[in-house]
Amino acid sequence: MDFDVSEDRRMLADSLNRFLADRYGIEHRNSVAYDAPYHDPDRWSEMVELGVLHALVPEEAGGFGGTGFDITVVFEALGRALNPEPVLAALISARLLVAAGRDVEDLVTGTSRYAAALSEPDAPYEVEDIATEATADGDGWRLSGRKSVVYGGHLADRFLVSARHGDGIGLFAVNADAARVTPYGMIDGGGAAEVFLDSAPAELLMTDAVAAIGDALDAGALALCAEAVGAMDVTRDTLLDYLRQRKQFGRTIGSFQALQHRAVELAAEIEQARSITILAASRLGGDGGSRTVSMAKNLVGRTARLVSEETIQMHGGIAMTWEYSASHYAKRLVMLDHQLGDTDHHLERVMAAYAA
Amino acid sequence: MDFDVSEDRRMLADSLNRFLADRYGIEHRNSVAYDAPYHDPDRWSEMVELGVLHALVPEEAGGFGGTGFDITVVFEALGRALNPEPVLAALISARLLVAAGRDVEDLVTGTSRYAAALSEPDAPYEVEDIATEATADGDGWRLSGRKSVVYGGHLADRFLVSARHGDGIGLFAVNADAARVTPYGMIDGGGAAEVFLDSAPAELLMTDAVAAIGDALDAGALALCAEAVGAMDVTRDTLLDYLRQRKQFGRTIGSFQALQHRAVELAAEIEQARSITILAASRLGGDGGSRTVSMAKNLVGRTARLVSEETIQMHGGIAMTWEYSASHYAKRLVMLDHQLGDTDHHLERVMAAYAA
Amino acid sequence: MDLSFSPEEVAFRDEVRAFLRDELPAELSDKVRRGAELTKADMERWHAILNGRGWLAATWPEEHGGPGWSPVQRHIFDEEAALASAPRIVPFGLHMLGPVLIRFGTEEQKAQVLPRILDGSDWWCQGYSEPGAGSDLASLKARAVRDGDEYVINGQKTWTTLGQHANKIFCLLRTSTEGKPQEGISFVLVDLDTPGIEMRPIKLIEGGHEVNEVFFTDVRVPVANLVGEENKGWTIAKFLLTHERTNIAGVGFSVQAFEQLRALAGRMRRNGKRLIDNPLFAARMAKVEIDLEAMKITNLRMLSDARKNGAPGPESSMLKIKGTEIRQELNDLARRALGPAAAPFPAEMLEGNEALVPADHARNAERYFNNRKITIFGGSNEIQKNILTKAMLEL
Amino acid sequence: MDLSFSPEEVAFRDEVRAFLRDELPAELSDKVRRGAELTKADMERWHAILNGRGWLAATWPEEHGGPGWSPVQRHIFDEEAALASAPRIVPFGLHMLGPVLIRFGTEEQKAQVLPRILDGSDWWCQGYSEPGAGSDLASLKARAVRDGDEYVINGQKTWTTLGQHANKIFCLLRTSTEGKPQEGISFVLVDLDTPGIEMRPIKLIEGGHEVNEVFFTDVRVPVANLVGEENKGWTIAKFLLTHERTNIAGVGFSVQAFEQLRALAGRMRRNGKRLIDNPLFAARMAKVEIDLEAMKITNLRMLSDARKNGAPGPESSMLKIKGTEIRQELNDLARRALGPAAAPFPAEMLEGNEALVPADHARNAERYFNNRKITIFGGSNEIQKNILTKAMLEL
Repeated sequence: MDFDVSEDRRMLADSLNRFLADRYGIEHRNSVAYDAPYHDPDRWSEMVELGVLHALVPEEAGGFGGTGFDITVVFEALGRALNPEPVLAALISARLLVAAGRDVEDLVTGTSRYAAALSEPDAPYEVEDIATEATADGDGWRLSGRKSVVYGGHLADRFLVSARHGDGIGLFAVNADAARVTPYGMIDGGGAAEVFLDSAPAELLMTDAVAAIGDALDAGALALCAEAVGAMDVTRDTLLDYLRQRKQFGRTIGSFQALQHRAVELAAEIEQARSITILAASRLGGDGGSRTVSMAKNLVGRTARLVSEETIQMHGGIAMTWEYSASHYAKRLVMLDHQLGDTDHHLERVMAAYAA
Repeated sequence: MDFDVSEDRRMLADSLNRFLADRYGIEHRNSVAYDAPYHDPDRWSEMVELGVLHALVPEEAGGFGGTGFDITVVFEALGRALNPEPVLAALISARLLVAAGRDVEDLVTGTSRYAAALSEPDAPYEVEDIATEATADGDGWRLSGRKSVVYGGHLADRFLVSARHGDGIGLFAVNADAARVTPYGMIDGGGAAEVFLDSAPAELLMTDAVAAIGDALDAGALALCAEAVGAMDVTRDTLLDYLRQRKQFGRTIGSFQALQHRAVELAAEIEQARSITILAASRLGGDGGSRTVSMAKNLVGRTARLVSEETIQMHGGIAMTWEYSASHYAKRLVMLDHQLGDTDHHLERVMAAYAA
Repeated sequence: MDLSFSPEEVAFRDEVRAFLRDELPAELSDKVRRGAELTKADMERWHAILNGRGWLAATWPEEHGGPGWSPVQRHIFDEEAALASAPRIVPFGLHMLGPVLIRFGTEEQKAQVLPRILDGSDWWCQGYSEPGAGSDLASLKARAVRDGDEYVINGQKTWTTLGQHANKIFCLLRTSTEGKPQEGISFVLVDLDTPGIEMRPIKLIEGGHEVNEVFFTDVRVPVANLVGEENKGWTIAKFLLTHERTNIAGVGFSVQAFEQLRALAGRMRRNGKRLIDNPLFAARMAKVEIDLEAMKITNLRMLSDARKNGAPGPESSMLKIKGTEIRQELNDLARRALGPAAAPFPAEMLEGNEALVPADHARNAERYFNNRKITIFGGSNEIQKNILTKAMLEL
Repeated sequence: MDLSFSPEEVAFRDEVRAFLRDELPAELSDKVRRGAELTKADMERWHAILNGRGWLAATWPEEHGGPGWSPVQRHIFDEEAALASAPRIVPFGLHMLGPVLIRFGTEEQKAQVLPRILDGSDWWCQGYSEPGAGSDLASLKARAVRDGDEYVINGQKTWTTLGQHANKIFCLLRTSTEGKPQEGISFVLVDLDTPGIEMRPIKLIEGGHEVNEVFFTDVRVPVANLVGEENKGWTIAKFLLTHERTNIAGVGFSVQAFEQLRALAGRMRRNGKRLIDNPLFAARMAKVEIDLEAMKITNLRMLSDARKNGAPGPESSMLKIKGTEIRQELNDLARRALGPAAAPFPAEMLEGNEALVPADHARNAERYFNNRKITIFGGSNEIQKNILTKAMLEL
């Protein structure tokens, strides 16, 4: 048993953390995150050069990572810096493309930008219960339907779209210019898009894509857990600093026992969230991997809400302001639960094992 | 709008509280509650003379009460004193007998003792999903089945038993000597019994008893809520006294802010529990009465557990001991949730309205 | 024990309902339902309508232009107004300064200030908190130094809600540094047109502009603007904190939020079913519905006590704590119910051709974040717990 | 990062499993599974079996008769023992006094005391708490006054677990009233046969006899029974509180409790379905299963840190807090699962002709109440939070 991060991964984490601290600090982050196009092309290129995307793809597909721990190392760093760039879209897309036997060279080098368009208004977290329809059209296919809140969709050249055909759920590729794309910014920063498909020409990548989509969403959910752990560590440190420094009633507020106990409870829960994320990373793609990812997404979702709400409350008014960085961490920590399945969605996946 | 208790009810409450304080104090209570027959016949007669049972029955049936507020006044007093006598069995039985058009004179005067035998091992809280079967036998009926944890069953002369017949769920009366009755004591004091019916001769009271049983159980659940409110008031006062007096680290433990905040949260929740019990009492038997009782039983169940656990924790070791009265209140407050439907059972009844 | 309204109260409720049906402009109630931002003109319009009916200053005695309502009538009005999605009353002049002047002001101050609050001539805002004095108001530093028959004010105030609309501000200012910190504080009225005042917006977590900072540099106001005695402003501050405020439990807001949540959960879908049919979500909804039903009664019980005993006790702290917890839980559930659609910025969701969610739900995430304030502002819930502790443990 | 056990660790786990399969008497594991009370003879029997294998004193170094296990090996043993429903080790001699003597005792004390702990000749109990000194141990009053080469002991100790089985007690006693309260405390070994000692049972909330009060009246013990220096007992007390205790998170207990809960919820019925198919109940189970899965890793992470950094830090407080919360939640769910059948006194349920519930579940309500102690004893969770506060806020 060994809880140390491997040397390679530690080096990646160090250089990524350094890059983000130096070149993508919170002020720059906020200026990018809340204004169209919610993206800094130069910094993004630098991140790609650092190997952020290569780390998410296995060697045999041209990357140098792709395991659970590769994903968590990258996303923990992104979470610490609250980075708004579309790395999650790249992770999920790469995983889908590799499963479909496609080349991901253009993706990992940043030449093409993909976004996975899976979620729908009436099926926000579901893989199979979707309405988008695929119809064969000569050699190709045409898709009709609406994909909702597609993260990274505001920047994508190409969408990977799930749709039902006669025999189940398939995965298709659609060029961005074949769809009507309405981009928008998010309350917690970064961008996404609505994708309207009206008989859009599409290329079939996989006929039965349920397992591949499930695996890609597991990887995505794990990434979100790691992102949250990174953001929670920073948030806790901000809170503890504030408790040490802020004075009210002639004492530091950290000397009030009611706040002390709440702060240490919060810190203990963050350690639990870190632990379950480590476990999920170790099992990703293996036995019980999917259920463990759901465990992690549930516990992280619960903890992130607690950390967000308690951090604002214990700060008082200051953390309610845009100017104070903790407010942006708090938003991200809450809104993470709206991506790729919320705490209830994942709890139900964990409960499913009891029905047997 | 008027939140004052009426003069009549206040007088009953005063005399009952005084009687219980003087003649049924905690030491006497413990000596009765934990040893067979879990009953003090003399004190019981005095309670009956005070009008405890009359207050539970409407005038037209020979009592002088029977409304929601009559029930809460009596049971709040019983809860304050942690009284182990089978008043709840009398309430539910009286309500069933009145619904069946039977005379309750012998019940309210204490001449006969009834217990409602409704719960079963595989249907602990359910009215309809029962296994006990009734078969017609000449003019009468015979019942076979097992009724489980029948409160007051250790003392009953006669059982009111629910059983399925060809056309639904009926209510039957069975003499105690026609059943095999295994009495036992309860972890929170008082007694109950297993009732085994092996082709036991029975009298049919109602052919379709579902509504009447539902109403009687509503009355019973309301009574338990009021009992809990009484017990919680005493428990909170015990806790606050302890916080004021107990010293550790050279200060009263009530001066520690972490405990202060928990104590006031607990007090606020008790007020909420009192409020919902008042609301349920006002609606008992009327529009939305059943759903409101379920709201009350759920909230009281949640609160009672909180009060019990927090009281023990904030006391430390002393409230873990048999000798200290709060430990007995804590047990009763938790075990109340095991009677007549637990918090989940009642929450599901509240949720049922959303399905419409 | 009788939980029903008296015939007079029922009649009053019907009167309020009829008034709201007839007089509340649909443009305003639509905005409230959607959680959209109300303009200054919107708020002034609603105040004027209420003032026309004599119902604007619910907490004032009749001789000063109040309606002379009992606490139960006030409760009925608040609940009906919330159910009808009426705008809330801007409280600074009406529920805060008004009662203060009625209790502590000179006859001249009452005569000058109160009518202008009613008719909308003045919009008051509050200068209490400072960057270094939030929960601990007694440590405030902004000072007023006497110079002849003027005070010279220097310092900074913050969290001044809707200050951008105001032309007047009432302030707590330090007039003495001797004795206990509470002892040197005075309550002073200031005209925002006075030279030396600068108001700057504070952008809040969700992006809105609701509160402000106010900077005072050598601002001169007449000594006649002092309310009560010099150095006795703490008494007024405490009066305001424990004063029986209308609707501290926010029951009306919560009732409205619950109805909206129920509609939303009946519309959103998960796994091919309505969200409201999902047992985990429905269980949370049911729990908060139960808490809210209990809160309604707790609120009425405490109103009833207040009617009998005069001053409200520490119970108002209990109402604040539980009431805000319930509101925040409702905001949380509405946010969750939206799923991914909660995340896009509302303006962008609504302005696109296809709305992601119905307009009246678009702002649920915004509202969730904005309403984190309700457990912080106006005496944080921690401060309320300290107040309750003092009362309950007789410390 | 590698969460799997090394080949050596896997081999060790297999060895432990085989040992438990072959050597753990079924009568003992049955009792543990049922939550039945173990007799003194039961506990001694299991100690003797472990001692025969050299595995009894898991925390002792090899030279004193310990197995020389790494923290991970200890963890493996604890988890396997819990899964096999082995009795727990009585900790007072083995996990508390033993390590204290090894660290602070004289050679003579070690030679005299340690072998008798291993072979079961002595049963030690603990004299720490007093009626007026629970969480605040430093305020203890029971005193030892030097008289020649004897101490004369007077006072009272309480919460002495399993004292009814013991023939020896180690005590914290006041030997000086000068300086800070912590400074005048000494750690002294006492033979319970010494005249002047009376032990009285304390009946606990659920009716069991597990703890005792001990009264000392002019009890004379040799000064040679002092461990460490006079007036330096506080160092030893702190050593014990923060000493890396085996299994402070109680993961093994929780794993066992979860498996029992799962079986129970698969058997109990509500509304014609298995309780485990009820979404509200299943959701609670799933949450605690998740918390427990996380706890296992947290425990291993902190063991791994401890292996690297030597002394365990405040993390052991975290393990205590979360570990006990999880255990109590499991106890709560098992109690709820039983429904009305939880309420009859277990002895009566089992002795009747027809059991209400399977024997291994009868004691769930009892266990729930009894286990309220785990967040109180051994440094209450509040004390643990104070310890964590000091470490995290660097106070």
